[in-house]
Formats: sequence, structure tokens, C-alpha cells
Amino acid sequence: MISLEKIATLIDGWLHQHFNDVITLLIECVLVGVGAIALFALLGLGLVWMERKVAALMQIRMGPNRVGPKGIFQTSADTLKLIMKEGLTPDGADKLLFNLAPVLVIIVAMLILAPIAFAKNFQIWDINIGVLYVSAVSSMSVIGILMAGWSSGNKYALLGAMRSGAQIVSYELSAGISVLTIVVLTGSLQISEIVQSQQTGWWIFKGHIPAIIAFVIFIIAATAETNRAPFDLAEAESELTAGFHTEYSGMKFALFFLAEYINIFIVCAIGATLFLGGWMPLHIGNVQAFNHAMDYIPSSIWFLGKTLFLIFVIMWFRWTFPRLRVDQLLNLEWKYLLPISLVNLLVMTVIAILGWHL
Amino acid sequence: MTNEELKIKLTELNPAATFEEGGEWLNLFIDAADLLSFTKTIKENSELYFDYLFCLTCVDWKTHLTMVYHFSSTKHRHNIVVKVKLDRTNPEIETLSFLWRTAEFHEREVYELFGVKFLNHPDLRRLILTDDFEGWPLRKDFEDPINMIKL
Amino acid sequence: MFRQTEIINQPSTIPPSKEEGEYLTINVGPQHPATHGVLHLVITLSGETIINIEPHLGYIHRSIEKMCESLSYRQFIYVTSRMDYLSSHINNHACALVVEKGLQVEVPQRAQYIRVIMDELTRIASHSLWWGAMAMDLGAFTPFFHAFREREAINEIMEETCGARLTMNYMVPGGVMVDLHPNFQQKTKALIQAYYNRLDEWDELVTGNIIFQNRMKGVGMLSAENAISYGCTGPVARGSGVSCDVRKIYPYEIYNQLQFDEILETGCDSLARYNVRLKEIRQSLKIVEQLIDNIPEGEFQAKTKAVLKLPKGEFYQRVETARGELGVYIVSEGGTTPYRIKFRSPGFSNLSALNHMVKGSKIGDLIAAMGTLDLVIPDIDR
Amino acid sequence: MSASVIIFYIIAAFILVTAILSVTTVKIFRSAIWLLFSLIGVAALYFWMNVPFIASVQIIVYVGGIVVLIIFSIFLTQKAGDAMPKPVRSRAIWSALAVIFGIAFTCNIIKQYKFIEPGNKNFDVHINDIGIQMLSTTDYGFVLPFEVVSILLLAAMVGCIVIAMKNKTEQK
Repeated sequence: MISLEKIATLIDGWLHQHFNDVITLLIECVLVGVGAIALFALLGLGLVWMERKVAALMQIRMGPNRVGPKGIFQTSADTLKLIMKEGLTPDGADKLLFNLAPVLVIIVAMLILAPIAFAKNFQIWDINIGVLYVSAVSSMSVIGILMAGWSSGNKYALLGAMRSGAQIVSYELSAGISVLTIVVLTGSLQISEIVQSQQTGWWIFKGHIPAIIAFVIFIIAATAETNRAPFDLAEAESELTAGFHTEYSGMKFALFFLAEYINIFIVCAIGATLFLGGWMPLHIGNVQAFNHAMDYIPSSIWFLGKTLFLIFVIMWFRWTFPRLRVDQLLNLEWKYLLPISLVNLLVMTVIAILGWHL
Repeated sequence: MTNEELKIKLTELNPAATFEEGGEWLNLFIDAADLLSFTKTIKENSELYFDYLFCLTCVDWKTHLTMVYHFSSTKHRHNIVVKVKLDRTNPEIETLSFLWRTAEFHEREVYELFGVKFLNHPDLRRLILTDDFEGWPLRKDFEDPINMIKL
Repeated sequence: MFRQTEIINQPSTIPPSKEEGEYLTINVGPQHPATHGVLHLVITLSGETIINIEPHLGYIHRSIEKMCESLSYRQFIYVTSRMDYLSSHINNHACALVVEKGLQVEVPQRAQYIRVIMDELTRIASHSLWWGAMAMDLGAFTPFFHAFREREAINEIMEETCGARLTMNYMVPGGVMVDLHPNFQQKTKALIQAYYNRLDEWDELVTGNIIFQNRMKGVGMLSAENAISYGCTGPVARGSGVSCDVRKIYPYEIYNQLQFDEILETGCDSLARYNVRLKEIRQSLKIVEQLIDNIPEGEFQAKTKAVLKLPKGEFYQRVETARGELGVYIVSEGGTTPYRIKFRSPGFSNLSALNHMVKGSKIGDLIAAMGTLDLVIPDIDR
Repeated sequence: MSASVIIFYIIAAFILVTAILSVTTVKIFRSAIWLLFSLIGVAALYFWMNVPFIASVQIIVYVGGIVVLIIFSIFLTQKAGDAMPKPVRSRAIWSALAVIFGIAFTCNIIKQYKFIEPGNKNFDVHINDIGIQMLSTTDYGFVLPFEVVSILLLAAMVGCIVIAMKNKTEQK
């Protein structure tokens, strides 16, 4: 059976046969970069299409259905339109930073992709502090938004950037703490080890109630960190027209749009890895027949399936909930989520020390 | 109160008022100088209690302007119409915006469409038209050859 | 940015000038998603807190009052459909009533029934659209589509009978222009049934949502005294507990024979205004239900002269539109055209209370409060 | 020159260029952004040295924390977009002197230090060891400095709250 792992080792072996180490490394770097960009493009197109279809499902309408079967090429057509559009830069803008901001946002999104395990033994960089790396790099994305908001020279954009800054910095805390609860259970920050530790059962099932609480908090915080409704205050279109990207058009706007979807994919991938076992298939106790059947499904499908499920949940939020007000948003974090997740972490630590989770 | 009762009561309050017959509601003319004190009384008097100014406008009679105030009571459900004649060349009248907050916007509208100056108005600026607009559009002698309104 | 303003007196509503940088001034509109039209609000902010709001109107001012002065009593009604375009039937109704009052024409029973049914259907359509737009202002998109689906059914009914979907121009002095379409009764009855189910669905989707309730509770407070003082009418005033339903207090047509309640809420906040409107939809459905099977046979239009001439005098008619009390004031000199006409529009007075309602709250609250005012800009500008 | 050395020089050049830009630019917001890039460069250097933990901490503390704080305070001050006035000449002279002194001082120290070839010593520290070291109370344990730093951060936080509270009462 062909798996991503086999393809990767095959390419690696072939390159080593024909070139020396340095050139092999260089070619592999290029391959990984091209692969990441291709994945970005695919994810962007696919997720936007998915969002439209999910929205249409909830809003009793068809969604895109003209360009290609079921409208799957609609987003490609839209991207083409955005590329053709003139990228306007306002007069009062700080031109350098204005043009740099969308690129920075995309680069940050790209960097976080590194430690994610897409399939069994298929990872760009299995860094030993995987989870810490993700939360560190993701904290840079706020800078891109602040830069975009400030350099536009627009008051709406500035207000949006300020909101977004306050929001991301706050919600990073509870997201980080809910990630920590799983780290406490596994005793490792490495993504591959975290996935490996769920061989006997996903943490959401065998991590007791604190794991479930942590999962819920993580999903809420992840929605907030990606600026999605009901936490989309940074771009609240009925209040701030479009928030931090009010002044962006054409491809620069498309980059922000793309980064939003990439970020959703990444947080959902992290959620799937930590709580739903990453690429681990679903196993039920000692029911061998069932377990073997599950094993037959490739690990990459498992990973993608779990991630898409979480993405669907986040999209579902967006199309049903109204938006919070800015003070309610911060209250929710500082008065409810943060204390709950702190206590939750404490309980989890006790469980881990006493070994109840084994 | 019926119109007849209102008429007796209002004559007591302001003997100088003249009444106009016909129409659904009681119409009375008062002097511009009396307006503020008179309206204050009819608002605060518990038998009259005209707490609701539901319409405020102006009519250009070519010789003079008439301010028309429609009052209603949310307690007694009776209505009156108070009218004030104004000089056409220099129309000035006290504002009612401190007694009825709704008067603030309506008076701004009347100011820019008829050119009536409301004394002591908190924020008497143009509301609808551009600030360099000349003339008072709802006056009968207003002519605008570019944007023809008359059909 | 915005026009320099001619200041005659130092306006009290503008805060004392502070050093630049202390306050942020932003323009909401004339092109802004939350104003639903070309309304322009100049907002002074301190951080996210609103210090002052100053509406600038007139972007679509068409001087309807001046136009009406040169239109005959049959013609001017068509202009009024363009004022509050979401309750165009009711605007037409008010104008037809005031002309009938002047001419002292007896309107046939059938026409009265049709008029009231049309008014209530318009009110339902207007409130439905408002509900969707309100939810969208708060960031929930889905209700908008659900609201439009229901409104579409009403528009189709209107189209069959009146020949138009938005600016109907169906009511004329003396009655209605044409008789009902044969499908009208059956379609309307089906609509009422569907609507009751939809309203329950709407409550589940939006009203019960905790985020929604938190956004609306205690936002845009308007006390009963202030509501009266600002001349607020309609659901805005009734949300503050002020009884002001013209259909009950000064009934016109056959409203005094109908069974319906005036909805009053005492919350004084956005949630109260929201609840008033949703309950009003149910009351309107009830009214249509009472009438739809009992439309009397007979003429749909009274005999009137070809050229109408109102006697010398003044005529005032108020009706309850979806937004509140609409007053039509006609001064007649006995000619074929009105000497002076004034429309007292509900939106204009309701808007004047906005500054008072949201001063000191956040930008998000402005949107929540402005949404419940249900502003239709042509109604304000005229 | 191996690939590793080339990467080192690229990173070093990046750090130096952005650092110089951050002190020479006349717009304060841009200055903060260049500082940010310089700090990211330092983190990249840590990654190059194969100490990802330090690199991550560098990013979390400096990039995610301190630069965001700096940017926020720039937002809250006036006219962040305008060019700053040219510094007074005397101040420029003094700062040039300070820079020369600093360079001389550093050079002197580097000269006195004897660099030892690391050889092929494997520099792979497991994250668990760092954690244990951080909280150990034995010799070469870091629990005391760790706690002292916590107290410092706490003091900074209390200070921030006090400043924020003060502004609020002034407004009223």
C-alpha cells in the first residue's frame, strides 16, 4: 500500500543515490517549500469552497454551483479575479510595511506547518519542542495584523488591529494552557511522541473529564485566535467595515484571506493531533476485527478527516452565532476561560502524577 | 378633554390667543414672544399634559411664515395645534428643544428649508443640505433652474 | 472627509475640545454596512467608547415635500412609496386617508378590508427584513437568508395583486386600484401557517442565543420619558413601555373592530425593542387571519371625480407604519394641488434619540442600538 | 566554506542590517518592526545553534511579548506615523562616543577570551533535562534565579496595572 511515508523515503533514497549530501539537502528543501506552497494553494481553494458550501447548507441555498462540478472551481476563478485586480495602496499608508504585512502573515502561517504530522512518520521537521514551537511562532502572526492595521493609515484598520492584538494575546493564554494539559499527560512536547502516546486511545477518550474541558477550551480559543466568528471583532464588518484589512485589495487581500484559512487548518490540525490522536486510527479496546479494519484506512486520511471535522465545527460556529462585543470577549477570556483552564491544568497534573490516565 | 373644554382652559391660560375654527383639532394662534412660556405651561399642567410634540413644521404664506406645532398628550389623548406667525424677512423664534428633545432635529430641518432662526438652539446647523447652499427651498419664491423640482 | 459645517451657536452636543489625539473621530457612513443606506454618522471616540454621535443627513434628499406641491392629489401618492420603501403600502394608505378625509368620501368595506390586510402583510415583511438585518448587524449571517425566504413569499403575493414588489402604489383615494388576484386568499392563508412555524424557528436560532441576549440586554437604554420627549414612536417607544400604537389610540379604517394587542415591553433596551417587533409579527398575522376569510363582496373603489380638489383647510392623518407613527399634514388652498405638505416620518424622530441612547457605550453597542431603531434612510431624508 | 557557515553569515548580516535600520529609521513604528526582525534573526541564530528551546523562548518572550507591548504603546502615543525630529548634535556626539566605547569594551573582552574548538561534542540537550535543571535546588540548579525572574515579572505586571488605573481616574 502506498503511503506518504514510503513516497518520502523513496524520493530521499533516489536523491542520495544520484547527488551528494549538500545538493540532496538543497533539493529536499526546495521540494518541501514547493510542497508547502502547493498545499497552501490547495487548502486555500478547498477550504474556501468548503466554507461556502457549509454556509449554503445552513442558509438554505445552493452555494457555488456553476464553475465546474458542484462549483469546485469557483474559488480558482475568484483567485484569478483577485490576481488580475489592481493592488491599491492608499496615499496615507506606510508603503513598505503595508506591502510587507500580508507576506509576514503568510510566512508565519508557513512556518507553523513545519512540525505538523500529516501522516505516520511524515513530518517536515520533528522538532523536540514541537508544541512549544507552534505556540511561539503563532504568536508572531499578531504582528502582521498590527502592521497591516497601522500602516493602512485608516482608523477602522487601526481599531481592528488593536482589537485583534488584545484578542490574540489574551486567547493565546488559555490555548497554551489547554495544550499544556495534554503535554502534562504525555510528558513530551514532541508532536510525534504525543501522537504515539495515543496508540491505546485518543486523549479525548482516555484523558478523563479534564481532557474534554481542555478540548472545549482549545476549540474556543482557537476560534478566537484565528479571528473567526463569533470572535471576528478584528474584521467585524458591521462595525469596522473590514477591520485591519479594510484598505487591502487584489492579491494582498487574497494573502490575508488565504492566511486565515491556513491558520484555521493549522489550529485544527494541532487540535486533532493533541486530542483526537493525530493520524492514529480509531481503536476500540480489544475488538481485533474492528481495529484491523480501521488500520486499513491510510493514516493521512485519518489525520485529514479529523482536521476537516474540526474545521467544519469552526465553520458551523461562524454561520450560527452572532458576534461578541469587545469587552464581553475579554471578559470571557479573563474571567471564565483562563481560571477554568488553570484549575483544569492543576487537576490534570494531579491525575498525571497519580497515574490514573494509564 | 374635548375641543370645547380645551378652548376654555387654554383661553384661561393665554387670553391673547386667537382660535381658528374648522379642522379636526383645536387651532390657536399665539404671539412668538409667548411661545416658550405658553408651551411650558401646557406641558406641565396636569389637566392638559401635552407631553408629546409629534409634528413641527412651517408654512410659507407669501406674506408671512407660520410655525405649526402639533401637540398631543400621551395621558389624556387630546391634541391641539399651536401656530405662530413670523415675519418673513427676519423670522426668529425661541427654540422648544429644551422642552421636547425632538424639536432639536425638526427645528434644524425647518431652519434650513425655511430659514427660520431658532434662538438658543443648541446646535443650529444645516442637517440635510450642503453648507454652501443658498436660499430656502421650501419657501414659495424659491427657484432653482438647475434642479427643477416643479413639474 | 466630511463637509465643513456652518456653526451659528456653539453646539452643546459637541464635547469640549481637547488636545488632538485624545479623541478619535470616525465616519460611519455614508457607505457603511451597518447603516443600511447612505446615513452618515460622525462618531467621536475615546478608545472604543462613544463620546458623541452626530448624524449628517441628506445624501438621498429628494425634497418630496416640495415635489408634492406641484403634484395633484392623485399623483402625489406615488411619490410617497419611495419614502419608507419597506412600508410603502402604509405610506400610500396614509395619503389616501388624508385625501379622503378632505373629500369626505366613504370608502367601501371591501376596500377597507383589503387595505388593512395589505398594511399588515407589509408590516410583517418589513419586520422580517429588519430581523434578518438586525442579526446580520450582530454578525450572524444565516438569519438574513432565512428572513429573506419568508419575505419573498409576501413579495410574490404583492406582485400578483399590485403588480409590484416594493413600491406598490396600490391604494388610491377612494379605495384600492384594482381588485384582489384570485389566488390571493389561498396564498395568504398558506403564508400565515408557514409563518407561525418560522417564527418558532427564528426564536430558536437567534432569540434564545446567549451571545445575542448579552449583546442586546441593557444596550441603548431609552427611558419612557425620553422616548416621548424625543418623539419616538412605533416599536422603539413601545420597547420603553410607551403606549403609542395609532391603530389602537386613533383607529382608522376597521382597526377598532379587530382583535389584537398592543405589544408593550418595559425593558427600555435593545432586547425589548427586538421582542416588540417579533411579537408584532404574530399580532399582524392574527389580524390577517381574522380578515382573510371575511372580505366582503362589493366595490373596491368609491366613485370619485377625475380631478380631485380638496376644500380650503388643513388635514392631518396619522397611521402606524412598521417604524412608527407617520403623519401627513396637508394645507390646502382649495386647488388641485396641496399648498403645503409635510410628512412627519417616524425614522427622523427615532434617529434623533440615537445619540442619547448610545453615548458612553462601545462601538458594538452602537450597531446593536441602531439596528433596533430600524432606520430606513429615504424615510429620514425624504 | 560549508553550508552551515554560509547560513550563519546570512543570519548575522540579517541581524546587523535590521538592527542598524531600527536605530536609523525616523519613523518610530518602523523602528519597532525592524527591532522585531532583528529579534527574529537572533531566534534564527539559536535554531542554527541547535538549541530550539532557547529559540522558542526568545520568540515567545521578545517577539510575542515585548515587541507587541512596544507596538501597543506606540499605538497609544500620538502621531506614531510622523517622522521624528532630528536629534540634537550634542546628543549625537555623546551617543557616538558611547557606541565607540561599547565596541572597544566588547572587543577587549573577546580578545582576552580563549575560544576552544567544540570538536564533535554532541550538543543535544533533551527538553526534560532543561526542565529538571530549571527547578532543581542542588548545585547548579536554577530554581532561585527562576523564581527571582518570576518576581520581577510580577512586579512589572503590578506596575502596568497601577499605571493603567491611574490613567482611568485621571479621565474621570
